[in-house]
Amino acid sequence: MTAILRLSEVVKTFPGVRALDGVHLEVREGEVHCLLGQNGAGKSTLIKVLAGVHHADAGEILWQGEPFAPASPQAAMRAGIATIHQELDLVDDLSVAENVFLGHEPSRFGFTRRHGAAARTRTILTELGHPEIPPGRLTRDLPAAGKQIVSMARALSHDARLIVMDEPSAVLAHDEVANLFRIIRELTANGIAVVYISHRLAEIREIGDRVTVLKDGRTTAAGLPARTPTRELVGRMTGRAFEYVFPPREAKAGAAPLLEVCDLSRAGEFAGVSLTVRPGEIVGIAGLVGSGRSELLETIFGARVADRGTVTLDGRRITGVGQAVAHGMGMAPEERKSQALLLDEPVFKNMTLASFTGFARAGFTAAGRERAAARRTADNLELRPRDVDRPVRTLSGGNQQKVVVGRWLLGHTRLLLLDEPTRGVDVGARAELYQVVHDLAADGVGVLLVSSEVPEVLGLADRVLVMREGRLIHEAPAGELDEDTVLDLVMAGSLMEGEAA
Amino acid sequence: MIAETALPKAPKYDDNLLRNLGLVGVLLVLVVIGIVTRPELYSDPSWVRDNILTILQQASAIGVVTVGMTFVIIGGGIDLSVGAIIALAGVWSTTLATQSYGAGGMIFTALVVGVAVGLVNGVLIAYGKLVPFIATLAMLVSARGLAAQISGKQTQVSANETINSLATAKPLGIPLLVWILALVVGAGWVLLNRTTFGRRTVAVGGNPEAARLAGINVKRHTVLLYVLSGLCCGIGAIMLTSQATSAQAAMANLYELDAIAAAIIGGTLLSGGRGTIVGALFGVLVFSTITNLFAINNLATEVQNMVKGGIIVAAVLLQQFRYRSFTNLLRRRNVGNNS
Amino acid sequence: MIAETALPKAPKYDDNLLRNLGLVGVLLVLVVIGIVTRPELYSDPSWVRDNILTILQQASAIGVVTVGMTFVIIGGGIDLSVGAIIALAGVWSTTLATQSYGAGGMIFTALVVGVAVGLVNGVLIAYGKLVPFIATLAMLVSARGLAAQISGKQTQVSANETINSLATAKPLGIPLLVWILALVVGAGWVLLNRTTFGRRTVAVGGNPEAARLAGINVKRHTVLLYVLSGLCCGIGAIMLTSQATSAQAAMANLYELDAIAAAIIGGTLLSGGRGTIVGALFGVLVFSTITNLFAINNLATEVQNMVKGGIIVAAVLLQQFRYRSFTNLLRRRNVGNNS
Amino acid sequence: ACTSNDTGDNAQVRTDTGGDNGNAAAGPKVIIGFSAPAADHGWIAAITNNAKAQAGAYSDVELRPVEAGSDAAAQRAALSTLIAQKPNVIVMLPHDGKELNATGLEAMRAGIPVINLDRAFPSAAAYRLQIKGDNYGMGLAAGQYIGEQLKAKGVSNPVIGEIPGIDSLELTQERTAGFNAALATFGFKVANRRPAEFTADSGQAAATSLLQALPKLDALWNHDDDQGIGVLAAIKQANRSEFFMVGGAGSKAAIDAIARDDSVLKATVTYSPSMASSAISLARLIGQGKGLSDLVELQVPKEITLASETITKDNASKYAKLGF
Ligand SMILES: Nc1ncnc2c1ncn2[C@@H]1O[C@H](COP(=O)(O)OP(=O)(O)OP(=O)(O)O)[C@@H](O)[C@H]1O
Ligand SMILES: Nc1ncnc2c1ncn2[C@@H]1O[C@H](COP(=O)(O)OP(=O)(O)OP(=O)(O)O)[C@@H](O)[C@H]1O
Ligand SMILES: [Mg+2]
Ligand SMILES: [Mg+2]
Repeated sequence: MTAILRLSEVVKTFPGVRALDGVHLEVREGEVHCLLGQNGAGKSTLIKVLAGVHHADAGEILWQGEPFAPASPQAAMRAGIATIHQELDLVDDLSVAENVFLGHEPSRFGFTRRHGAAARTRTILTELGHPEIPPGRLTRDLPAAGKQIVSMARALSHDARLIVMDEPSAVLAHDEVANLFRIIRELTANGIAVVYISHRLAEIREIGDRVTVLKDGRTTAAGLPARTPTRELVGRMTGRAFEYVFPPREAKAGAAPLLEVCDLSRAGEFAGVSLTVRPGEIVGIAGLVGSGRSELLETIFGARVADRGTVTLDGRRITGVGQAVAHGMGMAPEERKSQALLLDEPVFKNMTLASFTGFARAGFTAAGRERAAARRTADNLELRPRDVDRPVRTLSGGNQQKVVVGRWLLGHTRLLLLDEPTRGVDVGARAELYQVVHDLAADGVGVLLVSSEVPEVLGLADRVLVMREGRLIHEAPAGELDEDTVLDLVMAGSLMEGEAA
Repeated sequence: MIAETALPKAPKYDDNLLRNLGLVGVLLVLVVIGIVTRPELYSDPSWVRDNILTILQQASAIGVVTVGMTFVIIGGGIDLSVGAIIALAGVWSTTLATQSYGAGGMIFTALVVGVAVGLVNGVLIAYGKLVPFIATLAMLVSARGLAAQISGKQTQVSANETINSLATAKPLGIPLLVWILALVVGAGWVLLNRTTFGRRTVAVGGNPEAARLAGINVKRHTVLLYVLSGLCCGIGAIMLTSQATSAQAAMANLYELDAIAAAIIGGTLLSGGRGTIVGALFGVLVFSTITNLFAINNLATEVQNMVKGGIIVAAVLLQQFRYRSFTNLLRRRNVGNNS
Repeated sequence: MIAETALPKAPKYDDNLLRNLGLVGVLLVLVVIGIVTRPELYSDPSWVRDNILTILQQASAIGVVTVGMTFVIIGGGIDLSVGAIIALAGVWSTTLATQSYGAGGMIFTALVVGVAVGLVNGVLIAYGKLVPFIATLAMLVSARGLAAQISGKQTQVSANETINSLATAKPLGIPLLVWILALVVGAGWVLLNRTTFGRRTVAVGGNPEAARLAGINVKRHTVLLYVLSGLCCGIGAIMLTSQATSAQAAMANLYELDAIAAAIIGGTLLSGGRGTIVGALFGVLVFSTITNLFAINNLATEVQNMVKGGIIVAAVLLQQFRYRSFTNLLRRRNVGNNS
Repeated sequence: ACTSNDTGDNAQVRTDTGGDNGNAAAGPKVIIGFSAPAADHGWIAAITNNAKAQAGAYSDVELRPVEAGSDAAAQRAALSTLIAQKPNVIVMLPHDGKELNATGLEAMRAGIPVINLDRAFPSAAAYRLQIKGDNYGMGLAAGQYIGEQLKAKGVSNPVIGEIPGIDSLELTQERTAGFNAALATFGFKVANRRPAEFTADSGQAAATSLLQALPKLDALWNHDDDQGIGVLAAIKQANRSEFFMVGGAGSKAAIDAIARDDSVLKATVTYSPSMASSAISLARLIGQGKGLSDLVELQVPKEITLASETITKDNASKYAKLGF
């Protein structure tokens, strides 16, 4: 097999940051080449250089043997490199088909050929195993997973020799990932090369042929076989040795419930949900993408108005966010960029967004004390960089997530709602986050966790609730469940116990 | 497969459709107020017919400008200079020198001036990286200044009968200016909804980064949007000149506010990425109908203004209300189906 | 652990500072143009001193309004009604009935009217869910109408000597109006940068959803922002009334455009979430200095306007240029440090 | 009013300064500061042009025009600069007399006589001479003419329309008040009133609305001949001719149209910008301490109000040269 892409000594600097500092990468025809690295290691920057979004400051790129420096995304696409970017790069107000063909619309004299585009989109979506997504539907109506599939369809709509996928599985549920792998195998069988980025080592072992590891913008290992033991891969990335590290802990039982949710319903989203969380308890909710978990969390938090049912925290009814926060509830929402962060503001102001009033005296803010407190939290969370005055925008995704979680460590939070807390978070940071959640629980904070990663729910939670189509269908201590059982419940809904709520 | 619930049933209703229905409702209410307050006028069918045509004719120039404005706003910008462009194009096309070239020369001049000013706007914004608000505000001031300079601050009378007759011609019984409005609105609708240009406009306004990643030349597209707006202003200048049989530096005063307001009332997001041409047309018609309603009731200016603000607010609230309750209705029905 | 070199250094320079430096540069250029074109005036130190005070005094009312506008824009809104609020507050506080209560009554009335109108704006926007552009445009129209109604379209002369003397008083040799401007700017700066209110404003404008999910009452805060803008307009109304020793429905015409332009030139993002009070002040001063430059050179209005547009564009470009080149400089230095 | 700036045959300027007039002989040099609002309108443009032309006709006058910008605040600023330059006399047409009253006082206190052109200051101490048109009288004249015509035609319950200029201006209010007062003497009143903005396109829009609201019309008064271009266009576009129209101000185009008698425009009531020429002549006299030679008084009077005349087909030829 020949190398179709070869990078050597590629350097890319941003103001104050050397994002790429000598990267080597060699991708062969028809292989799945995985990129591994911690948050902020430079993976996304690297593929943006390949996609013509950024221009390398130094280094050499050979594409099919020729020197290559795409001047624009269009140039990269014409050369045969298609990219699925990490941040969803779709236009909400265009239809699925229009998004797929944006920039290379089938057209005649400038008039779009809508039927042609729709037909081809349908074909691609069917190839992708998603014939149910209507090409004419506005993209804003799709759930995150659907959008990810549209992004993928767009990449396939180009006649690409190399497809780069930046964390495509982050918003996908288990079965979706399997489907994604089927597609990747079909692509590679046709000689198309795939560069695959993910923080989940299991995926890499399953789909990858070779692995390149980045650390601090440098290649620390190039072209390792995908079977390389976890210990070594993680070691090359971070210096740690394990992927999921769940600190051991004992569930506290018996305490009176901190959170009580009673028969909560919202039309079209979920119905008849009742649950409790005790102080110091971690409750996990497993379910498919689109099963209504995010809406449930937001409703508990008071950010959405329930049609029916009640939420009580320590016996007090919660009906709005302000009240929820005042009484010690906190939430790390699912979409950190649109729901949680002020991207242009410094880290410390983002961390104190829910607590700056508490630091203030007589309405005057105390930036010094806020900064000091934020610094301590940044240390606890091992935020990288540790600089709390840097705008959040310049942080990598995983570190942004830490900022969101850190926000609720600063106040007097007694119940923390976490929606997909480790999405896009690297192995090392993930372990740190798990530790933080455990420490919180040990301090008596109740945690309600939503995650699409079943091992995470099982490993972290004391008690697991399974949600399907807007209803809780099963509840059990984490110890009594295993991954397959949960997956069966989540998908079929009835397998064993069948005690649908 | 994405879970069934994750793909909500195709919305049978359409945001834009509902919004436009809301505006039709507002128009109806205005007409009913007219009927109630001036029954003797509305009892004469030929007056009613004339009145509709008058409302449309009065909406024609600003309507054309609003189409261009809608494109600019959907594309993430704003054009405060439309009124000034009309004035400059109108004045330039009615100088004695230009008039000596006849109607063709005048029309050509107006269009070229419109396009040229739009081009300058677009280049300043796309390549000079000026905020659209500031760039077009600067253009507003400059273009009106230039128009005053060219006209020597005089009202320039159009002596060209062809130009002047544009405002009086009524092919098939409908004023030519209304035909022009219909044509521009139709062309605008096709351009927005059926061409790559239109689809890219939505992308550039809705998510410029995504548009760039998809290989769209965002800067060039931005320039084209302002050129399009300038072109519409050029057309509007001819229309207004023919109506007033003259042009002057102060003409089309505050058209920018009217056009932006009409576009927004019609459902265009000021932040870009979403908007409809038909909605913008309805927005213009609402304003034009309000003016008509005031005229037939002989309201004093100050009362007119007080009431107008209230009507605008009521119109938007009404539209939102209809929209929300409709959506709730449909949502409930959908949920029923699901569970 | 991550190697120290990989820890990206925070940018030590400050966007806002550079932007303001750029504006100071623009001001200097304008002054230099003044010196070059009218050396005989600038050779007289007492004239120069007077001239600076004149510029500041002319900037005072619009400066106060711009502070309120800056808050509204940072908070994600826009207030097109500022000029109309000034007119309404000015007219209301100079009715014969109000004047009979003396200076205190007049000031009180102006402030209350400003706050009340701001409250209506805020409630319509926050709770009525109207787009700020439309809500405040409607208010513009209505408030001017009401002002015309109250004043009977007459210019109302202020017979109150205390009010009229506000514009002539010069404590410590500096006009009282300039002191007021300084006070409002200072208070605005503290409010934005040192209080929870300011922090909320940035959050609400930068990402309303994030602010809401962090427990901030976004609606109530939005209302407060428009009330603040209304209050500034009330103060501005007093200042303008004392300068003109009268008020009328058409006063403070197009102040909304000037205030928005000054805020944006000063570095406030029209989309919200970012802005500076000092920058807004510089923006106002740039406009006021341009006017002064035209006056001392006695430029014809049309030439003035043509040139003004060009100066605005040049100012913003100059500012951006300085900013970029400065950034590059610092970037290079930083990179050098890192490697 | 498609006129140019060239004042070759401008009848609004008195150029025969060398006649038997006792004041014609050149006297000490007079520096006259002049300020009028930015002209975006034919009438104001004519004011400025007339002032310049009249000053040019005197060898002993130097005119220092300062631009007044687009609002009262700008004019205040410009005038402070002018006052600092100490001209002998200031002639100003204020944006608004009340808003510039303080500036008038400031100049008078500085020892500079102020001539207020057209828009009165409320305090008498703020000016040395007030020369203005008669807005109320203009409305009166228009109402009088319309009343007489309708009465002559025997129309008992006439439908009368009115198209004023910018409605928030006091001068508009005065014109309307005069118009209503005159009509009242005939027992008539205005059926519909649609204000425009002194521009042709706004005149067209206002007239179109008005015509739509009044399917049958007997008479129409349009306050301003410049916006009248648009008003006449709208009438033509609506294909209406059952009524007659009276204009205002007395532009050349309007006077010509009246003379031709081929449109609904049958008369116009004057509000002549020639007052600017007179203001300059009087400023010169005040600067030189002279009086009006035909009067007994040794000084120029304090108030002069021009009469508003009615131009009809019969006397149009006489006024033809006075159109601006
Ligand atoms: N536009 C930018 N401006 C400044 N710094 C940037 C920019 N884009 C990325 N960086 C910085 O470059 C470094 C590499 O970021 P990159 O997004 O490539 O990381 P990543 O490996 O994709 O991380 P993640 O796994 O979290 O997605 C980070 O320190 C990031 O803060
Ligand atoms: N903006 C929206 N408009 C209409 N329906 C929506 C919208 N957002 C979500 N939904 C619907 O609400 C339900 C729950 O979706 P959601 O994606 O929040 O579930 P989830 O379990 O949190 O999944 P995820 O793993 O993606 O967070 C789905 O039926 C989804 O289609
Ligand atoms: Mg990344
Ligand atoms: Mg979710």
